[in-house]
Amino acid sequence: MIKKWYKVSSLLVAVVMVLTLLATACAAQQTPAPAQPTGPITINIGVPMPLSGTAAPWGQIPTPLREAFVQVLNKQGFQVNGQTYNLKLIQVDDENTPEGGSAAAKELIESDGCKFFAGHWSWNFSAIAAVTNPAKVIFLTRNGAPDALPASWGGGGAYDPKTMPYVVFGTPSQEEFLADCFALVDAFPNYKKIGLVDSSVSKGGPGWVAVGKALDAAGVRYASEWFAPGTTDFSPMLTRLNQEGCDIVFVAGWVGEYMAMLKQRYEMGYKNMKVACSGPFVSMDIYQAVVGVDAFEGAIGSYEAPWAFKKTQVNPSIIAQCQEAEQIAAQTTGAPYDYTGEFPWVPAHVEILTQAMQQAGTVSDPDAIMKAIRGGTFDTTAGKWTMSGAQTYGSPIVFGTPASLCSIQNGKEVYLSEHPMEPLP
Amino acid sequence: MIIGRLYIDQKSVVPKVVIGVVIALLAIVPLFTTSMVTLSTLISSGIWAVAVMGFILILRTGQFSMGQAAFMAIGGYVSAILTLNLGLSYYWLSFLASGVISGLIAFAIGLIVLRAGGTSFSIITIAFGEIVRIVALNWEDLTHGAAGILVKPPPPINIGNFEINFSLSLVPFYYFMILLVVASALFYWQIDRIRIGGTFRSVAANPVLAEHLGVHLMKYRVIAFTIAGVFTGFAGAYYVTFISVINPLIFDLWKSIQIMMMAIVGGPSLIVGGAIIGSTVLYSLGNYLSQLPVPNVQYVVFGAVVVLVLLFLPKGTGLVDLWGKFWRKVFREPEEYEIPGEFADDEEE
Amino acid sequence: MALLELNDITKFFGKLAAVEDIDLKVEKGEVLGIVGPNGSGKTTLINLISGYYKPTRGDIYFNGQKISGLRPDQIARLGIVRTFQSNVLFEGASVIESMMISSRLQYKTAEWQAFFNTRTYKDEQEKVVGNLLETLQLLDIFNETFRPAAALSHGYQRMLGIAAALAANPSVLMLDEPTTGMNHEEAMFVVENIKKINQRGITVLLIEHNMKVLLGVATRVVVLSFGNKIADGDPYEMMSKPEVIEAYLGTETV
Amino acid sequence: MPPAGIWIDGLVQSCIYMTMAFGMVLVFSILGILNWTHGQFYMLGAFVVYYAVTAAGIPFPLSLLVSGVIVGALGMLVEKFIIERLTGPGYGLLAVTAATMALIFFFEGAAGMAFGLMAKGMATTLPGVLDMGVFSISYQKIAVIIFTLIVMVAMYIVLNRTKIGKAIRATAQQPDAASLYGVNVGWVSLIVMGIGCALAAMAGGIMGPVQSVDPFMGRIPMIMSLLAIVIGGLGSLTGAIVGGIILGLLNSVIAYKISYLSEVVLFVLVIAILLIRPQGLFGAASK
Repeated sequence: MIKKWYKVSSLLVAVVMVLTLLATACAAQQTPAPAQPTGPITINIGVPMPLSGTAAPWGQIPTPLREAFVQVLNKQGFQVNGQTYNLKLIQVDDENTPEGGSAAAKELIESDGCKFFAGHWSWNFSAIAAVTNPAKVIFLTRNGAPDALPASWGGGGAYDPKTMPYVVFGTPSQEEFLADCFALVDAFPNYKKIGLVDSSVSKGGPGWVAVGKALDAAGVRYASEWFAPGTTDFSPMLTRLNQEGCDIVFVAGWVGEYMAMLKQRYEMGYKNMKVACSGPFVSMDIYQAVVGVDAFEGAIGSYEAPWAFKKTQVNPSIIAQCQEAEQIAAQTTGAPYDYTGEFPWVPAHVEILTQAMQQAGTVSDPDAIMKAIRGGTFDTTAGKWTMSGAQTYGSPIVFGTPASLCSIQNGKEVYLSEHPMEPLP
Repeated sequence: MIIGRLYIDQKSVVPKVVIGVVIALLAIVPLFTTSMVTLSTLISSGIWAVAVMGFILILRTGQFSMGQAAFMAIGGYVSAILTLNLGLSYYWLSFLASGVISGLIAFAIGLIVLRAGGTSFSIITIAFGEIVRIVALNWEDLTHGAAGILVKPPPPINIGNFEINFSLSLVPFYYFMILLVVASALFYWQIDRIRIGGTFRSVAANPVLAEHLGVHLMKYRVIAFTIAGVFTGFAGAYYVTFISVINPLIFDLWKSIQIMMMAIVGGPSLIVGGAIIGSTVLYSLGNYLSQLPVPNVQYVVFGAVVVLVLLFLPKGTGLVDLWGKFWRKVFREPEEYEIPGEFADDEEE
Repeated sequence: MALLELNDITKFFGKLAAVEDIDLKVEKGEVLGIVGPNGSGKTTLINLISGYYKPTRGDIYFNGQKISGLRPDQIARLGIVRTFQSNVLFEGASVIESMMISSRLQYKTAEWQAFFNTRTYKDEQEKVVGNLLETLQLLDIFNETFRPAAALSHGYQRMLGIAAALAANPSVLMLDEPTTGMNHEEAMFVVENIKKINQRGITVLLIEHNMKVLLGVATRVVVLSFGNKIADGDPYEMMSKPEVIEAYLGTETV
Repeated sequence: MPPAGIWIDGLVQSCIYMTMAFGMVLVFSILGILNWTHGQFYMLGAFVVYYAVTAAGIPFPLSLLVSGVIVGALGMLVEKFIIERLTGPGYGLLAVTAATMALIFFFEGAAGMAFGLMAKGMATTLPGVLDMGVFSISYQKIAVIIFTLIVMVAMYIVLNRTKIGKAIRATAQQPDAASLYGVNVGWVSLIVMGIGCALAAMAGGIMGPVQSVDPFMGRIPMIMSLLAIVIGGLGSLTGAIVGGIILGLLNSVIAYKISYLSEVVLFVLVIAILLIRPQGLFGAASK
């Protein structure tokens, strides 16, 4: 009898414990208390970024500049309907995986109450968009990630303008790639052949067929190579490109891959082979330490400091903001901050968002804000953009950056050439 | 011998009442909260649990497969490709096909690779997983390469006036996860309980003796591998539907290792309980830690938890055994308390 | 026709012949003792019959069917089951669990019937468990049914090994030195059990080092020395054959 | 016929895989387990060398030794407190396999937290390229080749001429007999683990200037040396050396011939070898 009672009571205790646990879990999910009504109201912007794992540098290195830029903006705040607003970036690790992106997006929307996502850089566009779009969260993504492009362009087809009205689609990487190629040709008119090297991620898709056609039409001499993601040894590839007579190699790869190529072509004695990269240099120090000062000399990369643009016009007040942010970032990191690739990224997204809110006259109605974004023109850190992708991908909202190249001379980035973004035919 | 203790009286560890209460509680979770974070943590844990069960079943035959994530990838790709080509209305057919094809591939692979047992088998399964990943990456026509395939949620199901719509909230996903876990748990539990389960364990516990008692080792290893392949395929198909995309980077070697870790932490001695406890604990922990502002802390804790569980829980039996000990201490009279493993412990200590 | 027939069986390990040109016929229902000093190839012979080793040369026939070259499990399913010299058990299993695992050859129902727990399966299972308990009773280890096998005494573990082999429904049972490490009384207990088994119509192939054990139970004895068969016949006659005595004494004096 | 540059590239890879595989096989032959964390000791070794050179200013060759000692000691700790306990009675092979795999996550995560996830470089150590006309080779790669030669000779001497080396070989062949002859198997395991991890660490250190130093740098050498062991035969020291050479050269040549699918070829090759000859090229046949 006692035993039975003991059993039942213990079971009850267990049940109560589990229920309490669940209740606390639910309570923890409640949204935080609303901000103070007086003074500026803070708007949270979710930034899912790779902060751990192999892709972490892309999320981590630009962080000081991002924060600094928002700090500069918040000095005055921005006005919508007479109310002053401030911005707050909430950066969450998405581990550069779809699961991580999905979990990060849910966390940002629910726990942090984010109504806007910006600055996303990862290979998980579709997983994040699948969370943000039904929740009517406006999601500005930078480059078209491979999975986002329409299937007809060799992508995963995740971005569908009809079913995803709350996604603002960044430039597809193919177009940036093409613009970079043209900028290279502008800079070196006497080149022999360009060796295009891309990760096998985007190998052979229709998008690349279009790139090939555009290059052919422009009369560019080129050879193509693909490598598997995670490759560290590029000697075989460089040997083949050298045998094909390429004197410029253009890599659409990550930091590690680009550094490995720079170093390995130097070690293999192909000193006349120029190596260019589709992205900006993440950090001069790292490149010099890994690649070596000699091998790094002459390296070519994107150069996206707004004040250096020669063909693209940037609003001087925004340039001032950028320069101030760069100084703040240098102070917080204790070293000169040289990653210019951040300027057309989160700062540009933030500019688009705030201006769209002002044009729409609301900060809470996603439909009105999207209406303002669609087809609107915005003054950003990389020039004036009209958000119209009428000619591309069936998307009404595509934005992109100009291709601006620099080369390393005596350890400094020097402006090389520039080519405006043009939609693919 | 491959794992610590193979035989634990299941009834004495997790009584039916507790299973009932747990299922009932899980069934009413959406009444308390429809929080996306909570639900998706539970959904993911449940799906991984199904994969972990497959790993433990293969372990029952004395082999550890380090390519289980590859079967999730195969299941995911089969369902994604079929849905893409046949249309969304064939979702459930594609879902069924994912398990069947994954099982068939497991059967074919098993016939070839299970001839090499032990460490060789583990290494071959690693190689197999990598091959699946690289093939998925390069076979653009079928898999769309690294871009991956977008997986749409299943079409709404109408029962009378009641519509189950997967694209509106996570609750239908949640209930279908419960269905999937319960179905595979019942299957694995029954398999483990009946004659064939004993045969599996005998193959691991003493292959030579088992063979001389008429057990065709290869046959039972292949059967276990195939069953695991089928359910892991289902889990993969459902997982990619849940996260809405499949690409070759989702299911890599590290996911296979993660499956193994979940089995270890949960306890490989109980096929269902161990898998569920292990995946829930590790997945929730990892998910929670990755939201902290300290990058990489999740990997440190993940590794440390596994090592600590192995070191400090008796003979690597995992959390489920700890729970079993607690349960027996509280609810059972000493004279009823007689499970085989205890004696073995006494002998050794 | 003999039940089990070995024709010119030879097994080489490298260049060393473990058994060489052995001819052997086992008749139905007999208890055949195979005796010989250590290293004379007794266990190799069992390993060859049970399929653990493949013979280098020669064939083995069972009921007229060639079994050399088959896998151990196929041979076991034909009805030739062996025990092992050391206490080989299923680690962690209790006595009844070991027996249940070993009894799988007794079932005729398919696995799916077990999975759905059908009536035929239940009936059959009841019958099989009855058989198992009866076997345990026969070998006097019934009282240990629910104990972990590892917790049994040495003698009981050997008995369990025999019981497990019996559970596999053999028509020929091969026992590999079942009395090692036992005193005289225990050994006699084993001998009694072997007699009981034989009375059920099971042919027994008994490998022994100890001649005295064989005297009580074997109907015929084969003596091996250095891989060769040196004598074959009635156990009591064997004792007086000079070559047998030499084989034994020769090894013992070395 | 691939050009000289490809062979040099393959040779450098061979050297590293060989050193790594040698340590792994040494551990396997004594402890009977595969140390899945081997690649992470490689990574830790590279970090130790990096900080020894940049922060402490120790000369590069000396810092290689320092990293060998420090990481070797770490390996010994792992052996003493984790592997030894998990190979005791009652534990299966799974326990220790899982533990060493969990340590992969642990060490990578810890290195990420402690040293940051950014790649670090030591390109200033031994800069320059030796231009031979037909081909050119960097001094860093020459250093890798010389280092491997020294290590291999040193290991040969240690295993054949010293008392501890003889004890190791005796234990590898006959663990039970070795303990009868007064060899302390526990000590031998500890020392072997130390040597194996020190080799991995020094390999990581010597590769630091060639590649970049980051928490995930150990993954590819780990998988590759594992495949090298499998090709050569588990437990065979010769097999590890030959397997490493084959794999490094093959990897380079196949990558030159067919580019991005080279990994598939390697994995298929390994599977084929395991199925046709499960004991590997130099492994002792069982049964």
